[in-house]
Amino acid sequence: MKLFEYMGKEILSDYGVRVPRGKVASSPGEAVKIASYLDSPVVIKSQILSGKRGKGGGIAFPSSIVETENESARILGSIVQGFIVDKLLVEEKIQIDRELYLAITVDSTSGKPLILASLHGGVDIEEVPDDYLVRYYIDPLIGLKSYDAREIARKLGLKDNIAKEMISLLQVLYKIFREKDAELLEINPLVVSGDSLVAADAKITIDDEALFRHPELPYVEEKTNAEKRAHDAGLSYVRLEGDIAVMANGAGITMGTLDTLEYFNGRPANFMDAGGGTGMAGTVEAIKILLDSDSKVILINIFGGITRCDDVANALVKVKNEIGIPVPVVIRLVGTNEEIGLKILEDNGFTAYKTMHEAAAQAVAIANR
Amino acid sequence: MKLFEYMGKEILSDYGVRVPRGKVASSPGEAVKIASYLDSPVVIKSQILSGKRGKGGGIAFPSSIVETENESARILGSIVQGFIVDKLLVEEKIQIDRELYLAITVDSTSGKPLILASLHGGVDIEEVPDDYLVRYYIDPLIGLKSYDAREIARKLGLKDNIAKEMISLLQVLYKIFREKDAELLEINPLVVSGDSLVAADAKITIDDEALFRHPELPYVEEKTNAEKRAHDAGLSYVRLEGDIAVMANGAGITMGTLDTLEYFNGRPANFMDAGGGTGMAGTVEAIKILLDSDSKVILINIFGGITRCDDVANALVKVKNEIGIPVPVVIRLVGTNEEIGLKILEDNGFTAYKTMHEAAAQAVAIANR
Amino acid sequence: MAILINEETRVIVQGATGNQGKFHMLQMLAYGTQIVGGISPGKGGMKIENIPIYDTVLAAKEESEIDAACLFIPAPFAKDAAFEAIDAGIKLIIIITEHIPLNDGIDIIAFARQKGAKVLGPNTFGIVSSGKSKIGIPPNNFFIPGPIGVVARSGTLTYEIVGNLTDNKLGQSTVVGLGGDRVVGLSFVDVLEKFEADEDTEAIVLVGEIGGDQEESAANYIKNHMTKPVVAYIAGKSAPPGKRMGHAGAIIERGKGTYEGKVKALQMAGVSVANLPFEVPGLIRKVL
Amino acid sequence: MAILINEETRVIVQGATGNQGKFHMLQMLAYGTQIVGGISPGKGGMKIENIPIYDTVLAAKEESEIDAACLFIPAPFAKDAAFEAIDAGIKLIIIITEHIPLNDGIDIIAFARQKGAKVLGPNTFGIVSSGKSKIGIPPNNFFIPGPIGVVARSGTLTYEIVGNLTDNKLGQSTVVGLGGDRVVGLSFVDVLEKFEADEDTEAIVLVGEIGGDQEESAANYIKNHMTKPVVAYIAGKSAPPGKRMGHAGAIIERGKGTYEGKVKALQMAGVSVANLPFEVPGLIRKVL
Repeated sequence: MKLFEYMGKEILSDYGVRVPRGKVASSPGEAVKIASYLDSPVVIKSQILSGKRGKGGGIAFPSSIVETENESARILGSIVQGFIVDKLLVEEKIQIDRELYLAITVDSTSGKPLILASLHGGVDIEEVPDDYLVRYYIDPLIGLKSYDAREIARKLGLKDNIAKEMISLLQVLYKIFREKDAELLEINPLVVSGDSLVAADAKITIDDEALFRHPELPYVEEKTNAEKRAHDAGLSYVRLEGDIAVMANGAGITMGTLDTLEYFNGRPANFMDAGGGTGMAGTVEAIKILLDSDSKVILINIFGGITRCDDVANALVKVKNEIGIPVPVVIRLVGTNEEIGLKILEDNGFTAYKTMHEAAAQAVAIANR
Repeated sequence: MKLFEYMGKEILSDYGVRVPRGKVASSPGEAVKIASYLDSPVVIKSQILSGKRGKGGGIAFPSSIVETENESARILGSIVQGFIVDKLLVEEKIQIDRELYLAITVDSTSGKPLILASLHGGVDIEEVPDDYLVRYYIDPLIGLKSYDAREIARKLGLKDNIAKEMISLLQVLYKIFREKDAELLEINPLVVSGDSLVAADAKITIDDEALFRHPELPYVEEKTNAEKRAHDAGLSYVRLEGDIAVMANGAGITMGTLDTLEYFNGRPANFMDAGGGTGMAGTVEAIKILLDSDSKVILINIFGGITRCDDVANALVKVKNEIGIPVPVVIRLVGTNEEIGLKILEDNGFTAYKTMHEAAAQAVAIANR
Repeated sequence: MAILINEETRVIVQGATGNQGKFHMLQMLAYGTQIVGGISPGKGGMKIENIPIYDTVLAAKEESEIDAACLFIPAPFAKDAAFEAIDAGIKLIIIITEHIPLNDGIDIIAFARQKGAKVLGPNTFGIVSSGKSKIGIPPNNFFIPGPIGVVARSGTLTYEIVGNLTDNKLGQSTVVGLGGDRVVGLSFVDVLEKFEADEDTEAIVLVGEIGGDQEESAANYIKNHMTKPVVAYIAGKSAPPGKRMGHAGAIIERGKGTYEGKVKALQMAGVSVANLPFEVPGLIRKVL
Repeated sequence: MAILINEETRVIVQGATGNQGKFHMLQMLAYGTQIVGGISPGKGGMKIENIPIYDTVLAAKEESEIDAACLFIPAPFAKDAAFEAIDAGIKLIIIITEHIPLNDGIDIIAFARQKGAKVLGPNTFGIVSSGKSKIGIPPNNFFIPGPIGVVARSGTLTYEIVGNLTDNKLGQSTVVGLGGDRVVGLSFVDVLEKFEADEDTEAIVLVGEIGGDQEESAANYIKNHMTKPVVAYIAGKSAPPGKRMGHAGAIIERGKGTYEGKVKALQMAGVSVANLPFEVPGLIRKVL
């Protein structure tokens, strides 16, 4: 779950990290009030779940209260990087002596938390040459100790007070990273402002699987309606751009099914993993979500292990009887309780294929008719 | 630093451990007030830094408010196990179905925290046969996990709700043990009261070396005046019962000096380790403390490594000139700057021995004169 | 022979009295796996079809040696259970549980490394040494003994491919699931190493997917250290960047972990890469 | 030969710019110890008598191999510094610092075990391989090379005994201080094992004290595994129970760790126990 910048900064601030003074506004009036209260030149930043807001016109540096009002009015309701802006962060403009980069993430290869730091911040980290990037791995069972922080500060070449600030900051950020179950905690730019380090931006992504133990965090809904419905039913759903609705049981085989469709020049409308132990009810919901996508054909690819073929067949029949299925359905159904499932399908006017590629080829043929 | 029972229970209670309702009283009037407020049969317990208060008459079970007042008056100011009682803990009398024993300490041999638990509590743990005592070591870098707690509960043979209570309790107690830097956390008895576990007593000893990071803890002064003075000067002092005041530099050699005195049938008046890098000022203070003990002779045994012999000699001369030294001083002085030290002593009318056993024998001879 | 487990491997099931745990424990038993106990706190003393249930892993250890633990523990408690098994000295931990928080996953893997234990998962289907032992959730009837080693990141896709192999009379020595989470225990390289050394394995099928760099590392290892032929299938060719495809690891981020990159690396290492799952048996026939 | 350290041991000093650290670092240098650097956060780049000072242990490691670290770090920060040295892969850690909190001490020892590092201390005087290398704080002029191994819990008492040995022309192969804290790294047994294997050591002096059960374990080890003669002196015969004698470990609690118990155990193991420190050389002469 991605957090908005203002939420991220609130967490940082709670842990004692220096951030620019500021507040979130939902209207030009509120923005003006905050700017007046701050009594300093301000920055207005659109709050969307994406970077590169500057290029999209989502950041403004008004030089007066009138401009603050005008710019807020312009940005609120506008579309930046594909997102409608409904909130602004209004904060003091800080002195920028240098822009650093700092992030904590998890490195899949080593299975360890990884600190990424650079003296060259402010740009996309992908653009920073490897020589300017410090990578430092943390033993998760020991944590980031002050000597780790000292080593990172040394590798960056920081000195004196800024080194000290960095050493404290790293320890606090790692604490946040672990305590809040973040997957990514990125501060870019981390601004050298006089003798201090100030987090001028904050990008925090919380591990979805750990949300259950963070009732204190705000909830940010990023899913579409269909994704939400799927999630609630224990399914994994991603909308794509084609016209063949797909359902399979397992992430790998679902990907494989999409690949097979593309191999036959078909265009999948979605990724839908109806999981391992989804059962009847989940499968019914999965099919209903597929129906809502206005595709030309539905492809169901089941290799039943935990999933029982009769459950899938029954679910299909249930949906057909309840709300009707207006598009052709191509089914591949093998595995646990295969015979029972096939019998149910046959009794209800469906035919099934034995293999995945035959079924995929048939679905493409129908879609391209 | 030992904590009084009521302080220990306050900490337990802060962490959510169940303790009997109660409060501390310094007068019979306060005790009566607390008893009335509790509105239940009460126990009155003298607050001293020692166990076995029952045998010493330090615990009472009054059956009325009048008795509460009388018993409080009797115990307050009385001497229990050698301590003058100036505080009472007045608490509700709880239902006792069974008395367990539970302690966390550090095992020197393994270097690990050690849980000691028994179904046979209420008595001195030394009296519990080994077969009835569960010992369980904790990896300090991992901590006590719930599976550790489950295993301890299983080994104790606890079932159902009491097992669950024990599993939660162990995790909380370990947390307290580490977070408060305890050396010993002992609950004896831990009372099975219906479906609950209640800490009917609490003995917590905080690691003296870790006190600097616990400003939140109450301070309990257990040292005598001389011990306090020594501690403040960076010395380590223990009062003993003999008539030969002793000072040496290092814990081991100080013990060795006392042993040597006893070998020659002398009786040391104290243990005084004037440390490694104590310096002049500390040595002056050490000698002054020795003078206050009204011994028949002072034995100073210095094998100078970090300690400089001239510092010791100068300290002795300083004390002599400032306040006078009314008893004979026997000195053994070798090591760093030995010649300078010996010269100073000679110039000021002291003679020094080359070896520890000669000096010890001479000190004994003087004391037994 | 087989890798990691065989007919003598003694297994406990953690979370043995839950629906999933109980069902699959009995399935494993039916397959022939040596199940020496189930762990279920508070249920110690009961039996499930003659399998003794214990409160703790150490309680089970008092009565039998244990070589492997299989976890069906709900995600919030899985870390504690995995630590319990590792701390008790069990050297192979198979974590079926999905949706374990990432922090818990990395702690488990780190603790296992410290104690010298191997982990499959989290979010693995498990491991099968055909005809000898099964630890995990694959259906019992898919596998036939034979010379093909299979190592994969995801479950049903593996069944699909194993099913194809079996239909083509290509039996499997051992089928290993690494797990679909972003951080897992054993890697392709760890398992390839064992297949290379296993005298009953003649060729290997690697079932990968987009995301991470495990397949790239595997390609590097194959190129430099393997003599046995490897056939691969990589899922996710059609997945758009930035979209997580069900598995926590299956995502193309910042241009890394792409299908093309993986396939290229594998091909450079001499691996035949199948376009579609059903092509795998044919490619295996060619290299055998 | 010698045990644990010799003339080739490369040493860093942590806390090299403090009073104590600087003084003793130069003393070690004067003794002939290979000091390859000092660590002092924020002081990296300076030099003390040609010894380079680094901000971190890893910075020092970039320029030299390091075999041992000697800590003069104030107690509140000692745990972090010890972890730094251990984490950097240094295999011998000598912690001079006194008054380290017990919790920090046990964490250090546990981390060292995990990483395969040996620890002397906390609260040790250090270690001297006579004429070869000294790591720690004993005065430079006490030691002469020879066949006697010395292992001890406390400092000045050891100097007293080593002084007696030297006065009697009984030189020392290595003198090892275990440390006076309640929990320390190496034990008597660990060191006795090394002396038994060291061809330059012919007899061993064990300097123990009341408290704990290290001397009892040593007695057990000597009885079952040692061929070389051992002479012991145990301090604290006159100490009353329940009183801590300066060292955190030196306390008789609940009837355990008494002088009598230790002496009896050692004597049963064939160890000659001196009544007074000055008797040690005579006893050594008898067994040599």
